[in-house]
Amino acid sequence: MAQDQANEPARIFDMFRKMLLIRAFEEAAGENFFAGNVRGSVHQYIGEEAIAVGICANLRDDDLLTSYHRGHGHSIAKGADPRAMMLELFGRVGGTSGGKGGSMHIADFSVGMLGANGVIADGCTISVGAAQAIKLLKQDKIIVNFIGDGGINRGPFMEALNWAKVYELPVLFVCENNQIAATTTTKTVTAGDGIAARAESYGIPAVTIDGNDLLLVDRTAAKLISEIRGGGGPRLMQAMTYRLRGHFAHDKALYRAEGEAEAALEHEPVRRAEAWLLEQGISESEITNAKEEAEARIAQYVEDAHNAPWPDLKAAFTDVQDVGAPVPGAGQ
Amino acid sequence: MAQDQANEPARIFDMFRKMLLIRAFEEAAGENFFAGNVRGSVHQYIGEEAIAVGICANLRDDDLLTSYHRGHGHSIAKGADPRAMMLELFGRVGGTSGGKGGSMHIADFSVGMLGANGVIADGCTISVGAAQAIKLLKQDKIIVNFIGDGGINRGPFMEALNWAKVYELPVLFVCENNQIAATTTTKTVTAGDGIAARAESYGIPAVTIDGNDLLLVDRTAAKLISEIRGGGGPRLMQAMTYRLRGHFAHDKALYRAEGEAEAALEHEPVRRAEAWLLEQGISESEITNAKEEAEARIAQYVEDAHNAPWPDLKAAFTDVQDVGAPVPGAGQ
Amino acid sequence: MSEMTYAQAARLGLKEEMDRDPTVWALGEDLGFEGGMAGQYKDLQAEFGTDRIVDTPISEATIMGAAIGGALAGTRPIAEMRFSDFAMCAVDELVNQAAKARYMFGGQARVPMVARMPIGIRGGIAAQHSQSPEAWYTHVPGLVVVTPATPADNRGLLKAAIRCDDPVVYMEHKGLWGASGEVDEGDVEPLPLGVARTVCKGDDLTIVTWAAMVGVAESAAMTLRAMGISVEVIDLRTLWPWDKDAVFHSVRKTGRLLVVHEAVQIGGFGGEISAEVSEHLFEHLKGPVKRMGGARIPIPFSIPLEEAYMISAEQVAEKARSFF
Amino acid sequence: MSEMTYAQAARLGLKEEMDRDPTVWALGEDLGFEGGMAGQYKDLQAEFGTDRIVDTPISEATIMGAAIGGALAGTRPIAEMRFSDFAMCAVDELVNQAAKARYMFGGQARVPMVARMPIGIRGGIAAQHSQSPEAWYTHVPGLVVVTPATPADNRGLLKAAIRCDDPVVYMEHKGLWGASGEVDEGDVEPLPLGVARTVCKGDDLTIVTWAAMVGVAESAAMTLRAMGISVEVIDLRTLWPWDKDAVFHSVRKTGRLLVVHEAVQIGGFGGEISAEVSEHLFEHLKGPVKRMGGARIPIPFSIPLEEAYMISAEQVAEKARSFF
Ligand SMILES: Cc1ncc(C[n+]2csc(CCOP(=O)(O)OP(=O)(O)O)c2C)c(N)n1
Ligand SMILES: Cc1ncc(C[n+]2csc(CCOP(=O)(O)OP(=O)(O)O)c2C)c(N)n1
Ligand SMILES: [Mg+2]
Ligand SMILES: [Mg+2]
Repeated sequence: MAQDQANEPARIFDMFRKMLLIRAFEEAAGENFFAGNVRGSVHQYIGEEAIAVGICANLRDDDLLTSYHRGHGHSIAKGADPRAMMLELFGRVGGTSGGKGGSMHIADFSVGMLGANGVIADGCTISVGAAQAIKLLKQDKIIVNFIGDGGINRGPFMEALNWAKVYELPVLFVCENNQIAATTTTKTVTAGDGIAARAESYGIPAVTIDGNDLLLVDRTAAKLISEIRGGGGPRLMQAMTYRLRGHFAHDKALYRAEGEAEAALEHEPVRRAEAWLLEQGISESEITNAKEEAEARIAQYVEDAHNAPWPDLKAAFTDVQDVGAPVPGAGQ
Repeated sequence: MAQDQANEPARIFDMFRKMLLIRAFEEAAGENFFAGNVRGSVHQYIGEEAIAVGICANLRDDDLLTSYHRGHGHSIAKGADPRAMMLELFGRVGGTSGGKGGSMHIADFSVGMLGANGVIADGCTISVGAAQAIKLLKQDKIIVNFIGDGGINRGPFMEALNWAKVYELPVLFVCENNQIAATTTTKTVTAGDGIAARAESYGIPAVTIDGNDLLLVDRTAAKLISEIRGGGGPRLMQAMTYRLRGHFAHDKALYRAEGEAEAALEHEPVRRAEAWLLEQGISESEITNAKEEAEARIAQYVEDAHNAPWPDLKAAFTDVQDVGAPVPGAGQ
Repeated sequence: MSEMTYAQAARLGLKEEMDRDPTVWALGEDLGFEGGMAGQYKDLQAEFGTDRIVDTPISEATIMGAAIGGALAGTRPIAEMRFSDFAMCAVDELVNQAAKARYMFGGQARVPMVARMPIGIRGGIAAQHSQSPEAWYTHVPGLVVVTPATPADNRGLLKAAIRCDDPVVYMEHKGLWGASGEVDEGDVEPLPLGVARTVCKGDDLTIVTWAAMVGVAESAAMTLRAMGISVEVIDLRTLWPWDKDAVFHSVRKTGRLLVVHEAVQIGGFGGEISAEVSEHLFEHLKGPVKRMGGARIPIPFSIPLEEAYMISAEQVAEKARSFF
Repeated sequence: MSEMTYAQAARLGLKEEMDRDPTVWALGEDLGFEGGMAGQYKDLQAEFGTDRIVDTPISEATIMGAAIGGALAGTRPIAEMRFSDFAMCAVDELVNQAAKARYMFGGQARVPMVARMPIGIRGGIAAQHSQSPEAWYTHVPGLVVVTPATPADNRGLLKAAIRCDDPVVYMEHKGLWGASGEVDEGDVEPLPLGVARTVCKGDDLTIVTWAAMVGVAESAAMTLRAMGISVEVIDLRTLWPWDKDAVFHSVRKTGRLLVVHEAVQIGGFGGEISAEVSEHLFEHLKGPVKRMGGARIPIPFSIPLEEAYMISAEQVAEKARSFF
């Protein structure tokens, strides 16, 4: 693990707790997907937690964030309430969207989390526009846009890179490169030297780092974010990582070479952060407690979700639009 | 002008004649636009002729080409019949599209000219697909896709670059960089070092040349096209040029610095090719004859267009689709 | 009152809203020097600066996406698409993001933006620059759809669209840019969205229409009046929501309805109006609701062919006479 | 005859056409290993190679654009969009290029391609993965629109779509992937496009529908039969062209028409059918044509809310009874 003066163990331990919370959330989301309690799809962030946590540790509450389909981790890291998120996955009252959005549309505007997204790369163009609003409103916020390595091949993302640089917008693009897009090894459909080279061709400074190294993500994010906040324009971070699970909860990832996922466990971010904390003198029992605490919290939220009421059918007709209020259909 | 052994004066003189034909066509198109004989819009290629001609001189008849809104020059260079094109601009029977397409939809499939296009960058994605068909059909054709410097900022073009390289397709992308998009100086909306750098970030070899130098375009095209035909995958040529007229015929280009267009005349391709030919011993009178011949041909086509019949109204209802044949509307 | 064109009136409305609310801004290609295709943005960049009248790269998806982001982050952007045809490059952003954000996020977000995308034929600009896809957006929950027909409406409705907290698809008709009319500069309030305008009153037949067809219907009505047929012409102004009260009220009176639009008839919004009226006013109808729309063909380039696509006042009058 | 699912039948039809014609190929995301969202492409890459079952980058605009180029250059591509929602990322290519190329180029070009884009609700996939925008494409000159409802049709119509020289928007319903039915493997000819299927005969009421609503209507018809109401259910199969003869014939007999679709009712294709029938069969109608479609809301995630959006056989039966 990368070492740094600023990385006091206590601070890192807090981040580690966030990672544990994300991990526990994702495990529970997957289990409840299989149990039929969570419908639709669930894209787990397991194995990538250090990126969201390391970056969001360097954000202010009023900074903004946009995500993609694998958005639970980013939401929790930015400060969204995991209880409300779990209720959302269950489609219940009290969910972040009152049950109307589900896993792929988790959002918490109160902490600047402007939404996961079911359409790849659409968060990118939204982000540059939000950054223009930030400038227009003379705020000193920044916005972080997360995208997968498969998503970088969509045109709107490439347009957004150009756009961000043209207007020198306060955007941090973070490409979470887990090297796969659904069942496709992204190298096979990505020409050239990848996203860092592409970003640089737009004049956007880009760095590629080990995204499973919490301290390194933290330190790199601190630097990039301060550059952006200082008016330096957009930056791109490519964080190399590995998706420990299938594309979504019901994908067994049989397209992977045997042993690949097992081997990757060695480099997974929770284990590595844990090792570092132990080296710093955090005790085994403190770590065990933290894990148990995260799991207990999430277990409680799952129980809460089970007990939460289903939305009233009337809820289907609110939040559509003010003008031309929703017209019921034949189902009502 | 660049010099080369292969550039025999006779061959270059033939190319020069094509340039003159394009120039005469475009002048006539503009005049007839002002006279109200040509409707819609006319984007003149005046000042950029060396690019289309230099490239198409290195293409076979069965090679393919796609263009954009400024497509007259590409069409003539690829061998489309300028008479049929003029009839098309006039909207008459005998036009390349029987009057149904007009200036922005000039096409001549018999010579592999798959169409100008009214939507920027859409020719790019079409081109990579045509190249996939070429591969599937085991042909050894190639396809050339022309695009403007403003067009490079549309996502589909960037997707197409990636795509062409991923499948190592036989595509030559040609960015005609006239430094302006409608009224906007493209530098102001284009981040980074421009299209050559971007192409390289996708692993596509790219060259930037003086597109007003006919011999250089010819020589560079010969090299790139033989590389592509040899299975080398896609290439990109950025040809620097200057749009001598307004964006379209009715644009006076008042947004330009005073004297800019006048100064550019010195570097314009017809004049330069002419100077080279004179140096090579072609006589003034041969050149004058060539000019007069081009003008006379085009004048004849204009006259033909005036005299050609208007399409029968029934033509509006053909060529729509076989299944679910067109349904007349209230206008019929 | 002063006389101005449809385009000038839009510019006036935009300027008033930009003066009034510093969070209003516009983004699109060539807004600065060109001032928009018809001068709808003329000189506004000089007045409001390049951060509020933003000249963009040719990146329609991002023009639309950025407007959405700008709206989510507390401003009121106007995404200028130049042609509704080009807006098809940004349909995903408009339909999957702008229209749904508020709902998907359970009311946490609002997307107060205007997607400005002119429709219609304007003399030889052919298949890719002449479409009228307004029906599509009426079918998309979350969107408001506005189609102004007069200079006064193009000011008043644009102001309403800008102030609206929902995403508004604002469809000027390119053929009307140069049309002039009276605009009351003193009356600075926006027009209400969803309220039709009765262009002329009548008792025998109701014609419902919008955009460039309003003038055509109006002149057909004049012809018909001379023949003793009294026609009520209703300009819907907004297609979503459409003013069902006004239309139903009129059809209850006349018992006859003709819907006229320039867009392709098949799958056009005329079908919606016809179906609603037929289902709910069946007993009041003296004959079937009829529609007049465009042929199901791409718009041809050649002027006589293009004219063959268009609907004339004579044809409207003839169709109207078929009711009697 | 053998029993297979809707997805398997589509795979069979595709394989047959790929065997028959070496210029048929498909392109999209995850077609190789995944074999498509429901196995519609399963193992075909192993059989036909990576040049004919092409795994692509996540670049919808180029998937569609490349299919167009491939078609213009002499092949028959199938552009797999996974969801009609994602196809919105490629609406420009489909509408401005595929649909218009033949026309704009005066008949020089043909675009024999299939734009495959499943529609419909499938249990909690929410607003961006559940839409049914088929009405849009009926409004676009140049396009054919196909909506298969059974396994046999999903083979026969896909084959027809692949052989069609026009661009076909092919909209499987995601909710039907797993539905099984009899498929006659011996009968390898495509089904005709534009010909409806009479699901059951009846004299009192005609129900016109398509895709997943066919089964719903069929079961409503059974309920109604038990009540003494004899319902004719027509599965349109193709929305453009739609089989007006079959529908008109049926309505002339029954005098009553109910159109049912899962898509949002406002601006849906039901309006087109209603308007045509009302205008041309007014004298034959015993009452107004009625429509049943979805609410004008984004599709909600939570299962009970999603269910509230959907139309049940009971609701169809109830609406049908309102005719009598
Ligand atoms: C525009 C669009 N195309 C396709 C999809 C379907 N899809 C969902 S996730 C995914 C793979 C994404 O890979 P990547 O961007 O690397 O993110 P990861 O899942 O690896 O985190 C695909 C193709 C989509 N949601 N949106
Ligand atoms: C998708 C799309 N957006 C916008 C336009 C309008 N438009 C036509 S030409 C043009 C400028 C193009 O500039 P460039 O690509 O540099 O080509 P040039 O005209 O200089 O040859 C614009 C914005 C269009 N035709 N298509
Ligand atoms: Mg990935
Ligand atoms: Mg240019």
